[in-house]
Amino acid sequence: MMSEPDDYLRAVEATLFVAETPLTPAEIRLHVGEAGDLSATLQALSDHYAGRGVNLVERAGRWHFQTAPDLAHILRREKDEQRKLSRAAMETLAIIAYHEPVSRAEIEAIRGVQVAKGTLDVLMEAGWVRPAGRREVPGRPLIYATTVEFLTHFGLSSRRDLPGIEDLRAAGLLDPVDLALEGMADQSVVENDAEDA
Amino acid sequence: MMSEPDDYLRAVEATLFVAETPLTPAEIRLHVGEAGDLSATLQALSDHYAGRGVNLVERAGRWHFQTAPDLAHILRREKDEQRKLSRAAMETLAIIAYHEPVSRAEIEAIRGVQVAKGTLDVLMEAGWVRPAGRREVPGRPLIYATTVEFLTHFGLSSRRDLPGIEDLRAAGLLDPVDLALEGMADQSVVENDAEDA
Amino acid sequence: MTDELFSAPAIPAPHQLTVSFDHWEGPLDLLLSLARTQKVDLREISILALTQQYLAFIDSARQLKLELAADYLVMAAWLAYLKSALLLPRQEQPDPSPEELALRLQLRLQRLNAMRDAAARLMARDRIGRDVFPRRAPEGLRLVKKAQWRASLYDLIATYGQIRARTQPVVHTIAVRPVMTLDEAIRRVGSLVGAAIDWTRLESFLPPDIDPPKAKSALASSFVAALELAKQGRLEIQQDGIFEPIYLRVHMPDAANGPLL
Repeated sequence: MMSEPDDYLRAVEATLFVAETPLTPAEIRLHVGEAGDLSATLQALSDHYAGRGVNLVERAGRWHFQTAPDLAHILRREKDEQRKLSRAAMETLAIIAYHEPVSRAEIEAIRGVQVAKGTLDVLMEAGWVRPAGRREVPGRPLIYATTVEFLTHFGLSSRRDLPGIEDLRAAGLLDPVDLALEGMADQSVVENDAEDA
Repeated sequence: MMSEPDDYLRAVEATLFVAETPLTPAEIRLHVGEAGDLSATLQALSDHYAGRGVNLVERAGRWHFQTAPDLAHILRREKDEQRKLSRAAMETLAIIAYHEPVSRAEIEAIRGVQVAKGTLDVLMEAGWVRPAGRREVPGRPLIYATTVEFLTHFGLSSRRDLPGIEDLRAAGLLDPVDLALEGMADQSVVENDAEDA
Repeated sequence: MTDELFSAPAIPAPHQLTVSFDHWEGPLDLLLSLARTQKVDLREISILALTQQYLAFIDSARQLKLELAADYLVMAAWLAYLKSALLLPRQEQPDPSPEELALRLQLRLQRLNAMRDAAARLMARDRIGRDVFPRRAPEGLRLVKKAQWRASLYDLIATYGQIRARTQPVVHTIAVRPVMTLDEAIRRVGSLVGAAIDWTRLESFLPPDIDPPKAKSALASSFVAALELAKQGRLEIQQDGIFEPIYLRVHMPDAANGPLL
């Protein structure tokens, strides 16, 4: 398409390459002088770069090089970083999973603690929680629910697979923390048996 | 010279175009993946840009785009003017580059004067010289070597590209005086001056 | 002193020496500059001629009362010695030979000269920011750290359990003690004692398959039931001493004066 680039074209090319901002033809001329046909040269350069990884484009009368739009994804490299959910995020997620759809105020009522703004963001960034509309009560608060990715990540086929309150109780997961910590397992077993009797 | 650039080449081109620093092939691959022949692609790109206003060059194993040297006059700006190196700094830099790694005492032996305190600092601040360990001789003096930035700045692919280094080595001019004298012991070059006298 | 000297217009300075000694970086540098005036390859240079040039130069500087740094004077003294040694007849030459000293000086000058040229060639290369330019405002490659959140199903449900345990109103459930009521014991002992004609131990009146936690309650209730039945005159109780087994039998009025009482 182009044979031997002439010095005028090379100068325009280099000027646009180093420029910090898009340049008007007048600004380009400040560098390359008046010796050539600037508008034909810009067109020739633009043709030359069409279809390459870098394109020469004109926006509102200013020219600049930019990467081809389809390559944007390679210029941003993503690096996975394993991170553990904070306790607050874990609690919030658990409440959403068990009570969905649920508003932030409801989550706070159940947790007994305020939910920081970042906590829900983290869960949404993780792809486990999504806004699920608004509750039709005064203030129309946003309500949250879990996602399909949530089920996939935790190996659940549906929310019904989550162990219920009775299952949790049977597994000792509803025991007050201090009881579990003091290793009073024997006693609780005796009491359970007695109830059954 | 090139027909239709393929997507791999376009990706390499775009990556090098937006990069803030010269990139090693490994760094380029982090963005463009493993799908193509990178070294052939870099060569093809380098050929494509040869003779244009912008060139693709390799310095110390890293690739970057830069403007063609003959266009410097239209691109140079007032504020680009670099602080001129003192003669002492230039000579010290040359000695380090051609002899590296080299101790301060060895630099002084060649220059015949002490290395002023600021001289090495200036070179290190410029990012061209770095301490490169200690020589295992009495006193364990610090030794200095050049950096990747040095090669990049002066447009050298490697130290082998240092101007005239092969000739200097062949002529023994990179050997210390004592070593050179030993080498001459057999030859009776010693006569010259006596005859002049 | 030097300043006064240079500011005094009356004193004519030889054109060579209008340059300050600051111009040279030491005697070796000055020697190299002088050597270059010989306009020959440094390998061909005459050290004797160079020595004479240097000494003459220093001499004229002294006539001008220029303040010379000590190392210039040391070099002058050394060169004066070298010159005289080079001019001595061969057999009287000291060791190391003046030829070797001259050669050393020549080699040093060659090396300094080589590095001076190398520096000049290096500085003349196409340097970034002076001759060639990278983009001034590259967009930059971005590294986006994408968090991979880790959490297990166990964490999820255990956390939920903890929330519930922590925040549910605490309900105190008083465990129902396993007891045998007095009425039940009276019914049981009353019905069983009729079948026992002879003295029978109290424990024998307890249900045979009773749970251990309930056994104590059954024993106590049965004992109280026995007292109640004795009071009603329906059975008799006998014990040989404190903590000895308690025996029961149905009340037999005709055996009231039984051998054991």
